[in-house]
Amino acid sequence: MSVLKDTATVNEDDANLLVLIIDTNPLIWTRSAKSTGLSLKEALRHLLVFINAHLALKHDNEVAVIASHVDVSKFLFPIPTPPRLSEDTDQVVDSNLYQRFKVVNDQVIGNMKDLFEDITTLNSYPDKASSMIAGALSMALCYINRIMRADEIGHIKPRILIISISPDSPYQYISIMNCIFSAQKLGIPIDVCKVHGEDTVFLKQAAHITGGRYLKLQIPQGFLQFLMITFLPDRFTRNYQCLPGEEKVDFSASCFCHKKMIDIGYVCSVCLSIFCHPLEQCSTCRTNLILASVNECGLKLVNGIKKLDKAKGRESGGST
Amino acid sequence: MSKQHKQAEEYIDIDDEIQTTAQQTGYAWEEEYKRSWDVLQEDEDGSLKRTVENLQHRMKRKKLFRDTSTIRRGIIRHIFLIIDLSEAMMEKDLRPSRLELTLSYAEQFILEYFDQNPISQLGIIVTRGGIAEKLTDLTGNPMDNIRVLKNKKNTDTDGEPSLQNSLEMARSTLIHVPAHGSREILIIMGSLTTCDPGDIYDTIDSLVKENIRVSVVGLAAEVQICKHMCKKTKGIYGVVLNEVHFKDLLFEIIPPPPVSVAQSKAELVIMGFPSSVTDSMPSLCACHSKPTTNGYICARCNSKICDLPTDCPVCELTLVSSPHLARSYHHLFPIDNFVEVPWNSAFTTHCFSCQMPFPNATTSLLGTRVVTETSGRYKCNKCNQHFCIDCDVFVHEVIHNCPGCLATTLSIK
Amino acid sequence: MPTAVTHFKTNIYECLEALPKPTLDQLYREPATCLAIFRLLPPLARQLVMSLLFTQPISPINLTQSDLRLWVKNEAAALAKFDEALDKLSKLSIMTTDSTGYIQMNSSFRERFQDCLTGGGDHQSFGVPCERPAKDKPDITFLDRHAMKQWEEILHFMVGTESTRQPSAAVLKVVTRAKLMKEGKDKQLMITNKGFQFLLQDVNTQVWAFLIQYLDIADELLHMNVVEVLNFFFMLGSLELGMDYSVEALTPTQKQLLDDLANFGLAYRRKKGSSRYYPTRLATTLTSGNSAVVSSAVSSSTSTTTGEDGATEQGFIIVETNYKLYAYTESKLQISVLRLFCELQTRFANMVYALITRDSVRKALKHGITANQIISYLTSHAHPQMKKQVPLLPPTVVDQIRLWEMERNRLVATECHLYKEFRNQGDYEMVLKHATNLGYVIWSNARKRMFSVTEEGHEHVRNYIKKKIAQRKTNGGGVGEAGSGIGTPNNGSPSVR
Amino acid sequence: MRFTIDGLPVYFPYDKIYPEQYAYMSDLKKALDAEGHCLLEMPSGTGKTVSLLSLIVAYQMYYPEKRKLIYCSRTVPEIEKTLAELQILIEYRKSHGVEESFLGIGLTSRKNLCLHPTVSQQKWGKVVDAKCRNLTASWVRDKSKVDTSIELCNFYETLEQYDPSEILMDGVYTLEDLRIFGKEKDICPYYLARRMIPFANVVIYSYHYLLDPKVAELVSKEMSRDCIVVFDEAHNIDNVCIESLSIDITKPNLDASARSVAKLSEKIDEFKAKDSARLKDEYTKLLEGLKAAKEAKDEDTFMANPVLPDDLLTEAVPGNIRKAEHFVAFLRRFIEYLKTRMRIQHVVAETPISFLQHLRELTFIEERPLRFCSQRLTSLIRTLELSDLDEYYALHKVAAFATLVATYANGFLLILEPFENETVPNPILHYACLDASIAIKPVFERFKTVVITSGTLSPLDMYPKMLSFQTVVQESYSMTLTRNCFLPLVITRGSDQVAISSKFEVRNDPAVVRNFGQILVEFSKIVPDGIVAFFPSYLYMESIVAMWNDMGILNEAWKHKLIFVETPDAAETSLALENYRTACDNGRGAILLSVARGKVSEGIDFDHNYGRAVIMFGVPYQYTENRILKARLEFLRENYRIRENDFLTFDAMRHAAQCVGRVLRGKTDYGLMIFADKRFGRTDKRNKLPKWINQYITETATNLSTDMALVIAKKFLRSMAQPFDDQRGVSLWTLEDIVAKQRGTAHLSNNFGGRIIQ
Repeated sequence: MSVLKDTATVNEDDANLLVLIIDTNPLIWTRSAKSTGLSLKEALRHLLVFINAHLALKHDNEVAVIASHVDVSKFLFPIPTPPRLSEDTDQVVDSNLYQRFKVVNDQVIGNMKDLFEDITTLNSYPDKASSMIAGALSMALCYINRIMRADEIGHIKPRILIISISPDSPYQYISIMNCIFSAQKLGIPIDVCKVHGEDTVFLKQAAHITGGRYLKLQIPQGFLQFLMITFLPDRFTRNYQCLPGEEKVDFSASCFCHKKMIDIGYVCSVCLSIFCHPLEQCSTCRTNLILASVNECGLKLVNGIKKLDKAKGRESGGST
Repeated sequence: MSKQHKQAEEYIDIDDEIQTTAQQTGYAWEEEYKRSWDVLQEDEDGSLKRTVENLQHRMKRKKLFRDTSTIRRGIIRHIFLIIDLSEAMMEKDLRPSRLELTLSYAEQFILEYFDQNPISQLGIIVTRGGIAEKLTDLTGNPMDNIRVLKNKKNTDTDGEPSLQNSLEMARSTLIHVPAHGSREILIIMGSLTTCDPGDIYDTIDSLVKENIRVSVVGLAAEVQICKHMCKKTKGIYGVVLNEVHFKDLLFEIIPPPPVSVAQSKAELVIMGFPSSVTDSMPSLCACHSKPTTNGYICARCNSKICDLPTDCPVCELTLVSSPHLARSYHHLFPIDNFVEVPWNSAFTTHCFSCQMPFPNATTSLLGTRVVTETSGRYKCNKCNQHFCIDCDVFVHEVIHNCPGCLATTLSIK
Repeated sequence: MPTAVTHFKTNIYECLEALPKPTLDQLYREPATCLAIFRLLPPLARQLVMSLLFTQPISPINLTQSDLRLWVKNEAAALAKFDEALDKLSKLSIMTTDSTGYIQMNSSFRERFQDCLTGGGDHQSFGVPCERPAKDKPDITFLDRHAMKQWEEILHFMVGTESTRQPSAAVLKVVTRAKLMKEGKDKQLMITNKGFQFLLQDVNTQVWAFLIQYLDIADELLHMNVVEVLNFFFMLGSLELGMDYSVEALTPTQKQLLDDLANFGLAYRRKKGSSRYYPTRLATTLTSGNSAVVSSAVSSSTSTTTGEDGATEQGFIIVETNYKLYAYTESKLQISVLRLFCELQTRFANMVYALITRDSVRKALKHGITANQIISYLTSHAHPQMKKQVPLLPPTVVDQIRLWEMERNRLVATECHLYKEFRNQGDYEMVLKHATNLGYVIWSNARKRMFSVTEEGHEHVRNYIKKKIAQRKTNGGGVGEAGSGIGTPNNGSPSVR
Repeated sequence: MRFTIDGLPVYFPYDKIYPEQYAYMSDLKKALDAEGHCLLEMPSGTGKTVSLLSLIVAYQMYYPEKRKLIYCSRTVPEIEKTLAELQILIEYRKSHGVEESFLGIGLTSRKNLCLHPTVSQQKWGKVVDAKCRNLTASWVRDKSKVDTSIELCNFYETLEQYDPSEILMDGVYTLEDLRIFGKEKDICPYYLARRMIPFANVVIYSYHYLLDPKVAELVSKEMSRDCIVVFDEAHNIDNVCIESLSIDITKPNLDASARSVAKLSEKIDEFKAKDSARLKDEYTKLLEGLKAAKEAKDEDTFMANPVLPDDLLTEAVPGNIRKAEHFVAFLRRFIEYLKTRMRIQHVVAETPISFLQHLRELTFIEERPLRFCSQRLTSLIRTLELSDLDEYYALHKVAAFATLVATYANGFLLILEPFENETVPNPILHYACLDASIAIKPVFERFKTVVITSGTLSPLDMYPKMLSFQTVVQESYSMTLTRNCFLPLVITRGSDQVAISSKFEVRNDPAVVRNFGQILVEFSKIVPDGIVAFFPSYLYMESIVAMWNDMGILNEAWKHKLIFVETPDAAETSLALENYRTACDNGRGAILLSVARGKVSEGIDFDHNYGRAVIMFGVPYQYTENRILKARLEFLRENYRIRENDFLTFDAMRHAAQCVGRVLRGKTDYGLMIFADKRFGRTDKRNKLPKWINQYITETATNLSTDMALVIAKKFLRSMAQPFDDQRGVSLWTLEDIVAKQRGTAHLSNNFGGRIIQ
């Protein structure tokens, strides 16, 4: 029973709900800080302004912030039990800052702080520890779902913005895809701002399928400016504004065995896993496969399978 | 009384979603009256709020339960949609009329079907005046099917339907589909009779032999032959109560059916993942031979196709795009049902995924705790996170991810 | 609701646009004001501002209007929007094209607005809270009640509900000045048609209209600084409901202002000259310009039964296709407003049942209330239950109300002159023919031998007749005396077109 | 499952039980304890038989005096079914380690059991009997000892070898089993069964073996007093009783009997010539009275005396018919008399008394000799060692008539109708029994406990009145359902608001007929598969169907379903039924037009898709112009104070109930019950319906027009089509439920039981 309110047509005085997913993978951030000079702290400053800008656009604009951290993703704002702000920050009201901005900013910063506190204590990530983008997306969708069923007249128009730095983690492929499709179903555009590192295929597809924007940050200093121009416009204005050049998305699949791009592949009819070579047992679902036409299967793909088994273990753990 | 009430009760429109589709439930005075108040009872502070909530909870939950065991499912499906176009379809007992409703639902069905089973195929057969007529052959393209249904002269009614003829027609095509694909027939039947040339039982037997699975949605009442047929072929047989129920029944068919290992043997299917092209000059496409500027190029024979998924008209290679495959993954790795959290272990203050605050047992002095038998918390057994009912439903119906499991791998280790 | 909002916007626009550029510059010194004004802009304009706001730090880019145009799609609709946006911006002198054709953002606006977003600077434009927490701090519902009590008093006074005490001088000044009421006979203040229309607006719009009027008098009579006044308004708009703010931080004018506003119900002070004040919902929602919140306040404050959660519920009116109207309200005011255009049938504890009839609507129309106003009133106060359905109001009712309005305009009176008592058919027809050729004839009746001509035609026709008579005189014919009804405008017969 | 009903351990062959079954059992137990008769109405398809059996068997096995169970059922298939049930039960008991010797057999006519190559080929039951007797009669066998040319039935012969007690070992034998067993061992199943009766714990056979005195005397006489007698499907028992004692004599009968009398006399003459000794010795025997005359094997007593007043058996045969030739003359005279009576041209109805009176005056035939007529005939025929007895059938009929008329002064009536339906001259002499209680009286007197049970016995108090007996338990059980799986609808007027009724005045009014037709058509549209429609009588059905045909209603109905019609001819009907069934199976759908009181309405079940709806067109009243019926009504009024109307309605409604009851067999089944007549709307009619039907007739459903009914019906069919959750707890009890129940009412039932015991 998905709340399929008409999210397609937007009009001028709709409120906008922006769910901001910040990929806070510390390793990569430090890496990016080294290479581009844009540290997480810096970026966060820009992001806060960006959030304020979003709130400023309309009195009834809403925002939610989710941190997609390493091996955990959690809400930074809003959180049902506002933390002990009153002690550490001097006073509840600051005469120099618009109250709504203040609330958001304080909470985000506060939560970000203790997020790092309690994670960095156990500072032993495996290298390939990836940020839980899929989880963050799922939470975002749930949250949006809640908000949308709350307002009956379909007044709130949601959208998602992902600030992404870490590369794709193949283990999240399925779950991310699920998220993308449900977002598409609900008509929620997913914007992706790639701050650092090479393009992520998954998120590119996400943006493409959901009609969002995928853009790579060119000038790290101009982060805020970049945000303002490309990701601030709400869905109404986007109807009139022309986007910065939309680039082509390739749908060529990558095989499960070697993760290499292929244009003709062998698909297991049971679990639909894609292989670049015919093999007699599907490494994903362990069913014996027959392929009348092809009969050559080299030794070389055995190790490929081995690799995938591990992968599979993780994947099914993560996605089912 | 009792049962009928239950029936009514399930369709009391306390659920907003149902209410928004109100125009389907017809005029108030046409509905036979529902004694919804029998279901409700006040709590001691005299409000119905709680009871209604409970009711909603139960209804929402009810929709969920399904087997989440990761059994094999016929992901690659071949289904024939047989639509009865007999005079019985002109009945008005489903607003606006059986026929119109059926057509509109059929359209939605087709779209949803291809959305959920992207690399499957579907064909349409209509039966009227005692004969069967194939509107479309099995095709992977939803639009073709829908276009056919839109055509008025394809959908005018006449005489009686013929089950046997249409079944035979479907069968004759389905027996040729590759072994790895499921073979299914879905019949939307308004008439209570069928006029058949021969003994339909033979047909049914042969269907069973070909392991073709027949499901029927009856619009009027339970017909023995259909029941028998569905039972034999392991299909689903449902009779609609009202418009909403009709849709539910129809959409039950959409998730791919579980298949026994024997039934369809696994195969490696060669598929092409064509790259999209946008030419400056329009060129003819291979499928409709219409001039188009952008399309896809078959990975094997370089012929140009308008849209995916489809079979390459030239080299008959199955052409899909990787997201298409991904669409049906969630059927393969469904997430377990969440379990209800009893009050005594309901410590969490808010829903993990949507931050919705939970009803609090302690604060409610008014006996909330007594009134709501549910704690409103539902737990994922893998990650032990608590979710609210809405998320529970949403997660299982739409996302097919457990946010908890995905968001906290730590808890798994 | 949209109608209401735009209505309000145009109002505030008008007065803002009216202001001279220096005044605006002064205004832009206050971040709060910047924010408020910014929110009044059309979406595209807002986007433009945002996009350009932070350009400076990287590189001072110079953009011409045509450069900017590249941002929008090359479609008529888009471009139109774009131009409108730019126009508005320049009107408010937020962005102006300088001599070189480059577009410049008002520097003070830029800085202040940046401060506003980044929270920099020390301008205290978002109200200075009291450091000492207040004892027995009034809760929000109380504030709502207070606000509504004050505000409704004014309205009650206007509709002339008995047992409403004379409101403050300021109020009187405003209402008279705004021609919401005028002195009828025996010096009694009578509500005017404008007043009726005013009543039909949602509260937020009313407040603004009121304030803007107040602004004028503030300017002229009380000699206040417009900038300060406006700043104060906008600041109020940015305050938090339920917080207490200190009076000390205010300028003397603003202090003075505060008293009046307290009268209007925009702010609450425990007693005159208390050191702290509480903005009410009326104030805090000023800039949000959405009536829902306020009217929710109405319902929550008026209906004693619904407590906190009452604030969520919005409108209270249900209209059925059979012209029946159910209003879930107890406030005398709402009821008397309803009475403007429908016949009250029965009144229950928390609900009023009324009929929308031809007569009732005509009555309203006579008061100069337009059909659209009625409809928009019904729309904006519709019960949430109704909000679910599309179209929100039953079309039959809407159309009928419109029809009733139209049917009043069937008759058009035109001044004219009647010609009658021609001697013979011949004369009659001759003159008539002449007149018709010239297209002066409005109405004619051959049997009665009379016709009427338009004002301007009169002169001409009369001369013509005179001439004819003269001719007759000369060739000694029977005198055809055309007794021209010497047209007093009164006997001008209204002729149906 | 195994549970105890106050103290009695009961094995129930299923692990679920319906509450009403439980109630039924406990009531039955009370009745048995109290050793009194009982009258139990239990909805069809709620496992009446099994609960009955399982309780009684439990009872037999538990208590020392192993009370034999005599289970009377109506038709052979039913007997077969019951036996099967019994088998299951016994299997179950065995599987639960109950050691007990148990024998259950069924008995039916030779026709159904005979194995003899030639004899079994015969069509007619009578002929089979006769042929069989030719092979098995004692004297034939004696003769065969002398000359071997005479053929015997070797099945019977082999049976003779055995000692009856140890032919059959324990177990339950269905009729089919018997035949198989017979085939293996070359034993005649029929006689085997009869031999076994004394040893069997449970005997299952048809009513007649108990009610029809002619047969009863052979089969059931050595049944001990404490037998438990059960009449299943007993809603028509009164009619059975009456038929068993009524005799119709036609002209042909008389002629035939005249001929056989002649034959008799010839025989006698030639016997005189051969050896008069036999006659002599018979004569002397007769002197000592019939007792002595009856030492011969019971197989020989091929026709029993219709009455068994014991005094007859003791006293001696009156003199004037002792001598064979006298007796023959006597008969001849009597027959002649009857012939003369037949000649009259107008209808005569007279009491036996006046008949005898008149008889005496004309022919000086006394009452007493008449009474011995059939006895005497029997013994004579035996002495003469006649074979091919079927020829003497007519004669025996007359004899029986003579005996009856002489024996029973009241409760009977003689009606002589010279014309068949007022025109065709075909004189018939009805000797009509008006009092059902006469035939069943001996049963009630002989046996301690008689259980009368059926799906439709309402109103319950009617039966004790008619059959004049006392009940200790008299109960009607409602049907507990999780979903009310049948929907009774009373349609009182057509869509055009014209009241519909089969009342005589309006029954042929086109408006009514059209409305009836409309009901048929409309329902044929919305009801899937099978519809059964019942009419009050063949005549009415014919006329209506004809009119429908003219109105084009039949064609209309044809569009949706095939139409079949029941005819008086059994063969035709069964053919129609067969086709009807197939049509219901293959989705074509069909309508069966049939008649209340007809074969269809009594015997056949229309479960599941074979009957989704039963339409009762009109109230099935009997044809009141029938003289016999009139007479009976009168009799009932005078002797039992049952007003004509009450009886007629009662009779009509029980048949209506029977008809609609066809639709529902078991709780998984469902169907519509449509009463199309405005008179059904009246409470006095509805109250006569069985409780389990009545309880589901809602007030709204008692006065519907066709279209309203349609709406409700549609809704019903839709909701019934839904998969329905199991009925546990509500209408299906597990052992726990029972225990719970018992605990709930423990104290109550105990002291109740106690009261009954003492």
